Amino acid sequence: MPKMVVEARIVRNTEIGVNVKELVLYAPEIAAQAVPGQFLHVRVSDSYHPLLRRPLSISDADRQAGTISTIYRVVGQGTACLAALTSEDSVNCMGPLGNGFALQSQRPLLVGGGMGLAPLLFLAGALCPHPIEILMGGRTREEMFWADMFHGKCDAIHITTDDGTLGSCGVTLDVLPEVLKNGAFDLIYTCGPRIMMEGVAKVAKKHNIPCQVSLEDYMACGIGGCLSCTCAGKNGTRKKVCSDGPVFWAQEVMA
Amino acid sequence: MPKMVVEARIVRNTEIGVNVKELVLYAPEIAAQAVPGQFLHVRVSDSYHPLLRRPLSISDADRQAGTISTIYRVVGQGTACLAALTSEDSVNCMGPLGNGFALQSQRPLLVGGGMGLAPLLFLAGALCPHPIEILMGGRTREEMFWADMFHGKCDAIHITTDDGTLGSCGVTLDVLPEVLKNGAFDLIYTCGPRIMMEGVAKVAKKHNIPCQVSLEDYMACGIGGCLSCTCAGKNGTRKKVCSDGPVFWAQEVMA
Amino acid sequence: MSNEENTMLGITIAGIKMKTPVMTASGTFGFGLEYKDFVDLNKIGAVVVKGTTLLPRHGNQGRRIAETPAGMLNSIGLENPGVNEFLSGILPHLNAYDVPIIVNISGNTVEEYGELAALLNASGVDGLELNISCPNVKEGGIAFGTNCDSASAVVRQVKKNTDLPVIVKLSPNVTDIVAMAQSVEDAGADAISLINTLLGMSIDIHKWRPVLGNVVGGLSGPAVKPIAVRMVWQVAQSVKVPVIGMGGIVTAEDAVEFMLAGATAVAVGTANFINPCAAQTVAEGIESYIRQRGLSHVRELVGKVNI
Amino acid sequence: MSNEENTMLGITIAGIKMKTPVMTASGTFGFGLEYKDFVDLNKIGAVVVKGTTLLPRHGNQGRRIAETPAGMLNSIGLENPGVNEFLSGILPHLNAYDVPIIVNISGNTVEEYGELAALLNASGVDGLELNISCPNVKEGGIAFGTNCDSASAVVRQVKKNTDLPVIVKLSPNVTDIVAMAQSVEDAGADAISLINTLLGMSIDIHKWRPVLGNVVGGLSGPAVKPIAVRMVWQVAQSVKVPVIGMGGIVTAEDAVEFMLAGATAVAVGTANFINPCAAQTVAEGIESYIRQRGLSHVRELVGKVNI
Ligand SMILES: Cc1cc2nc3c(=O)[nH]c(=O)nc-3n(C[C@H](O)[C@H](O)[C@H](O)COP(=O)(O)OP(=O)(O)OC[C@H]3O[C@@H](n4cnc5c(N)ncnc54)[C@H](O)[C@@H]3O)c2cc1C
Ligand SMILES: Cc1cc2nc3c(=O)[nH]c(=O)nc-3n(C[C@H](O)[C@H](O)[C@H](O)COP(=O)(O)OP(=O)(O)OC[C@H]3O[C@@H](n4cnc5c(N)ncnc54)[C@H](O)[C@@H]3O)c2cc1C
Ligand SMILES: Cc1cc2nc3c(=O)[nH]c(=O)nc-3n(C[C@H](O)[C@H](O)[C@H](O)COP(=O)(O)O)c2cc1C
Ligand SMILES: Cc1cc2nc3c(=O)[nH]c(=O)nc-3n(C[C@H](O)[C@H](O)[C@H](O)COP(=O)(O)O)c2cc1C
Ligand code: FES
Ligand code: FES
Repeated sequence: MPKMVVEARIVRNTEIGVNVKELVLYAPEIAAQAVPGQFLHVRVSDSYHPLLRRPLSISDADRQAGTISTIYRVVGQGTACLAALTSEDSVNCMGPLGNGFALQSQRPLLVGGGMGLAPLLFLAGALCPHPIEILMGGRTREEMFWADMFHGKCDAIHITTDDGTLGSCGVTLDVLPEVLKNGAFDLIYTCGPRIMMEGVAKVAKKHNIPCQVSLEDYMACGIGGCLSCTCAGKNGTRKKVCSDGPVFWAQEVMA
Repeated sequence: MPKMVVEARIVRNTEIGVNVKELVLYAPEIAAQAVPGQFLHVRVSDSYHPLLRRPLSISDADRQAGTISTIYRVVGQGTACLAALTSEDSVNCMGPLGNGFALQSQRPLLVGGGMGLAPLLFLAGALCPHPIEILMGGRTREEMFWADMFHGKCDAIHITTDDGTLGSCGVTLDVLPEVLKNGAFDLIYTCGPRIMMEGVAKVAKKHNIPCQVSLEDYMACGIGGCLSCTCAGKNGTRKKVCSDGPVFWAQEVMA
Repeated sequence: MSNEENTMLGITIAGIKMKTPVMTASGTFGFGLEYKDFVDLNKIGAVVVKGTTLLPRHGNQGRRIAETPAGMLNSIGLENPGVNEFLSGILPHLNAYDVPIIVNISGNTVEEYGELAALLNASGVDGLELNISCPNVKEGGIAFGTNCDSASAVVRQVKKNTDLPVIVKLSPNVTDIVAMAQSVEDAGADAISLINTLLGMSIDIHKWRPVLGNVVGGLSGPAVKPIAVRMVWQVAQSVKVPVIGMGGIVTAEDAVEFMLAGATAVAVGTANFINPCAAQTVAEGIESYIRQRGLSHVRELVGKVNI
Repeated sequence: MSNEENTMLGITIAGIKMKTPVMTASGTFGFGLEYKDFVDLNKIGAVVVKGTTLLPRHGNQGRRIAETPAGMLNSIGLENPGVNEFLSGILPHLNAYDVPIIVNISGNTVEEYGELAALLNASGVDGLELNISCPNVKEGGIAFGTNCDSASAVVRQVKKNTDLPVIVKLSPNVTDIVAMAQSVEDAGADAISLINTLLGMSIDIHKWRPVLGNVVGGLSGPAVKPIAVRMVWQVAQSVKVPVIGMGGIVTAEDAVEFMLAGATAVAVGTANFINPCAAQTVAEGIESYIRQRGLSHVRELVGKVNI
C-alpha cells in the first residue's frame, strides 16, 4: 500500500454539528487504497504559521466517486484554517497513513467517544453486512449528530451523554457491561479519549474478547520518520503511533 | 489629524490591470480625514507569516460613501495575500498616515511612473477644477490602464512607454522638457521610481518650479516609531519617510 | 482604568511603580509620543524609549529591515538624536503623561555608559535600561553583552553615576545566559530584561547581496519567542532581582507565558508594528485572563510554571 | 536524472560523492526508508540517519513536539534502536539504494564517541556526523557542543577510530560559533554542519506546565533560518573545510541563500514534515535556479554573497 501526497480538491466542507465539520476531498488515488482506521495528514495552510500538518482520521472513502472524507472539530488554529476553506480551494494531503482495523469480525462491537467516532463510521460501513452494535458517548445531546450518521449502518446504537440529555446519563464505560451481557461479540473496536479506551480494553480482557484501540499522539511527520509519537509497546518494544498504529491490538500498547 | 486603526470591510477588490488590483475599503473615519499623498498601513493576513503590515498609497477617498481606495501591484507574498481577499473579508488598516501633497497649486504638473500613479490619482481629483496636466510612464501599453483612470480629471495626458507601444517611446524624463516648454506650471508633483523622481526634481530646479516628491522605503511601524525608513534631509537632518513624508519638497531630501 | 483594575495589574519593579506589567520594548515604540493616537500612554506600564547615545547617530546605511518567517531583522544602528536633545526636546513632552519613562542607553565604552547615566540622572526619568547587547553597531555594542566581565564593568560604572533604578538588558547571543545574568546582578543590576534580538542575516538571492545594508541584523518577533521564554525561565530561577521578559510577545497569552516562566513584567516590541495598540490590548488581555482564573493579582502568575 | 543534470548538481564533500547538494537532516528523515513512498532515495544527496547511540534509547517521556510560530520544538531525546540494530537490521536495507549514508552519532562520553566510530567503520557507511549539540539529553550532549575543548576532544577521539569522513555538527547555542568551528577543524573535522536546534521552551497557559515532557526542546524550522544563515556565513569565511548548511530550509530559494552564504551542501529537516518530497523538490528547484541564472554548476553559488 504505497502512501502518497496529493493536492486534493475540496468537494465540500460543511458544518455537521456545533464546531464540527465534514470535509470531503477528491483524491481518487487515496480513496482507492484507504481502509478504516487510516488517517490523512493535511496541510491546512500554505503559510508557515501554522507550520505542521494535522492528522485526521478517514471517516469515509468512496471509490466510485474518488472521494475521501474526514470529520473534524475546530479546536485551534489549524482546524480553524481548515474550516475556512471552501470548494474553490484544495488542500495538500498525505494518505492513506497508518494501519487500519482488522476486518475479520463477524459480530463486532464499536465503542467510540467524541471525535473518535469518525474512523468508526468508516469501519461500520466496511463491516457490513455483519450485524454491528455501537456504543457511543458524548458530552451532551448536541454532540450526538453522530447517532444519525450511524443509523442504517448499525443494528443497535447505544448512547450515553455526560449530562443525560440523550441516551443514558454517564459514560460509555458505565453501559459497556450491560451491552456485553446482551451480545456475543467477537471483537471490540474502540476509539476516543485515552481513558475510555483503557477502560474498554480492560473490560474486553476480562471478557476475553479481542480488542483494538486507535491511539492519538502529537505528530510531525506522520510516517515514522521523526519519533514524535512513539509509545511503549509490550516487552520493552517501542511503537510509533503513526506508522505502527494508529490501530493496535489493545494488549500491544496497554497494560 | 488623528491617525487610527480600523477593521475595514472590503467593498471590492478587483483586477484593473495585469497583476494590478484596486481595493476599496469601507472606513468612513479614515475617508473623512484622508488627503492625497497619505497612505494606509494594511495587515494583509491574520497569521504571523507575513508578519508586517504593507504600506499602500490612498488612491481615492469618497467621504459620502465612507470608502477609501488603493491600487496595488501583486509583487510578493503580502500583496498576494491581499489579492486573495474578497468582499466577505475585512482588513485591519491604519490610516491615514503621513503627510499629503501641498494643494495650493493653480497650474500643476503631475509626473508619475508605475504604481506611483496611485496617489497622483487622488491628487488629481483634489486639484480640480484647476487645469491639470499629467505625464505618465510605464513599461508597456498593458500597464497604461492608468490613462483611462486619469481621463476626465486631467486636461492633458502625456504618455511614455519603454517599448513605445503607447505614447512616446522612452521614459518620462525624455518628454519632460517639452511638456515644461508648453505650459507654465507652478508646482510639479512626482511619484514613482526614485531615479525618475530625482530626474524630475533636477529639471524642476533648473526651471525654478517648486517640486514635491513622494518617497518609498521599507516600513515597519509606519508612524515614526521604529526608524526603519529614515533618510538624510538637508543640513544633516534626518527624515522619516513614514511620518515626515512620504511627501517632501524635493530640496528637503534630494541634492 | 478603575482603582480595582489598578490593583490587579499594578506592580513595582526596582522601585518603579507601573499600572500594568506591560512595557514597550526599546526601539519599537519611538519615544512614545509617536503612538499617542493609538494607545493611551497613561495606561502603559512604562515607556522604554529608543536606544539613546551620548552623541546623535544617523544609524546604518541602506535597507534596515527585512521580514523573515514570523519575525523580522532590523539593523537600525541606534539612530537617535543624542541624549541632550532627548532631555531638552523630547522628555518634557513625555512628562506630560502619567507614565514611567525608562531610558535605554548604549555606549561605546564603559565611560560613555557612566556619562550617559550621569546626564540622565534627571527629574522626569524613572529608570535606565542598559543596552549592552545591540547587535547593530560595530564599535563594541554586542561585546559588552557577551562577556561577563565587561558587562559587570558597565553596570558598576552606571551605578556609580546614578540614583535611578538600573535595568540591564541581556543579549541572547550567548552560551550561558544564566552566567551573564548572575554577573550583572552581582554588579548591582536592579532588574534584568531579556531578550534583545538574535543576530541573523538574510541574503537576496536575486542580487546575491545581503538584504540589509548592515549585512547582519537583529531577529525579533514571534519566531524567537520559544528562545526568549526558555531564557527568562532559566534566568528567573537564578537571580533574585526581577526579570522583565520580552521576545515575540503579541498577545496576552504570550505575556502570560513569560510571566509563568518567571517574568515580573513584560515588554511588547515587534508587536507594536502589527498592532499599534498592543501595549494596551495585551494588558487588558492579561486582566481578563486573571479574572477568568479567579486570581486577584497578576503577581500570582509570576514563576508559577510547574516543572 | 540525466548525466548532464548530474553534472550540474553533483558535488563531493569530504570525499563523499553526492548527486545533489541536498541532504536530509538527522532526526527528520528517520532511517530514510520511511520516506521511500514519497522521495526517490536514489536522487537524494545523502541520507543522514537519526541520531544513533551505543545502546538503544527510549527517548524522553511525555509530549515531544510543540508548534511555534513558523517553527517547532522537539525533545525526542535521541530515541533510537542502538548502533548494533542499526548495523544489522537497518543498514542492509538502506544499502539497496544508491545513496550515501551518513550516520549521526551521539555519545555520553568522549570514549563512547570513539567506540561508536569504531563500530560504524563498516562497509555501507559513507560518513559520520558527530552530534555534539543535542539539547535534548541530560547526560552531557549539549556540553560537548558549547565548549571548544570538549568538542575538539570528541573529534580527535573519533578520528582515531575511523577512516570515514567526519562531519561535525555545531550547536547554535553559543556565543562564538566561529571559535567552535575553528576548534573542530583544528581537531581534524573533514566538514562542518550547522545549525542544530536552538534551545527553547513553550508553556501551556491553561495547565501552567511546560508543553514538552522534557521541559525544554530544540527549535527548528523557518523561524530559525536567519540565525542559521548568519552562522553559516560566519563559519564559511573562517574555516577551510566545507560547510553543510541547515536550519529552516523549505524551498530551493532557501537552499540557494545558504549556498550563497558559503554552504557547499545543505540539509532539509523540519521541511520533510511539511513536504515529504522536500529533499527532491529543493534539489530540482536549485537546478532550475542555476539554469535560469545561466550557470553551469551549483558550486558557482557557494559563498558568492557580495558584501
Ligand atoms: C491519528 C489521528 C487521527 C485524528 N483524527 C481526528 C479526527 O478524525 N477528527 C478530529 O477532530 N480530530 C482528530 N485528531 C486530532 C486532531 O489532529 C487535532 O484536533 C488537530 O490537530 C488540532 O489542531 P489545531 O491546530 O486546530 O489545534 P491546536 O491549536 O494544535 O491544539 C488545540 C487542541 O487540540 C489538541 N491537539 C492538537 N493536536 C493533537 C493531536 N495530534 N492529538 C491529540 N490532541 C491534539 C491540543 O492539545 C489542544 O488542546 C486526530 C489525531 C490523530 C493523531
Ligand atoms: C508609502 C508607500 C506607499 C506605497 N504605495 C503603493 C501603492 O499605492 N501601490 C503599490 O502597488 N505599492 C505601493 N507601495 C509598495 C508596497 O508597499 C510594496 O509593493 C508591498 O509592500 C510589497 O509587499 P509584498 O509582500 O507583496 O512583496 P515583498 O515580497 O515584500 O517584496 C516584493 C518586492 O517589493 C519590494 N518592496 C517590498 N516592500 C517595499 C516597500 N515598502 N517599498 C518599496 N519596495 C518594496 C521588494 O523589494 C520586492 O522586490 C508603497 C510603499 C510605500 C512605502
Ligand atoms: C526595530 C527595532 C529596534 C530596536 N532598537 C532597540 C534599541 O534601540 N535598544 C534596545 O535595547 N533594543 C532594541 N530593540 C530590541 C527590542 O527592544 C526587543 O528586545 C526585541 O525586539 C525582542 O522583542 P520583540 O520580539 O517583542 O520585538 C529593537 C528591536 C527592533 C525590532
Ligand atoms: C524531530 C527532530 C529530531 C532531530 N533529531 C536530531 C538528531 O537525532 N541528531 C541531530 O544531530 N540533529 C537532530 N535534529 C536537528 C536537525 O537535524 C536540524 O539540525 C535542525 O532541525 C535544523 O534544521 P531544520 O530547521 O531544517 O529542521 C532533529 C530535529 C528535529 C526537528
Ligand atoms: S509522527 Fe513522526 S514518527 Fe510518528
Ligand atoms: S516605518 Fe517606522 S519610523 Fe518609519
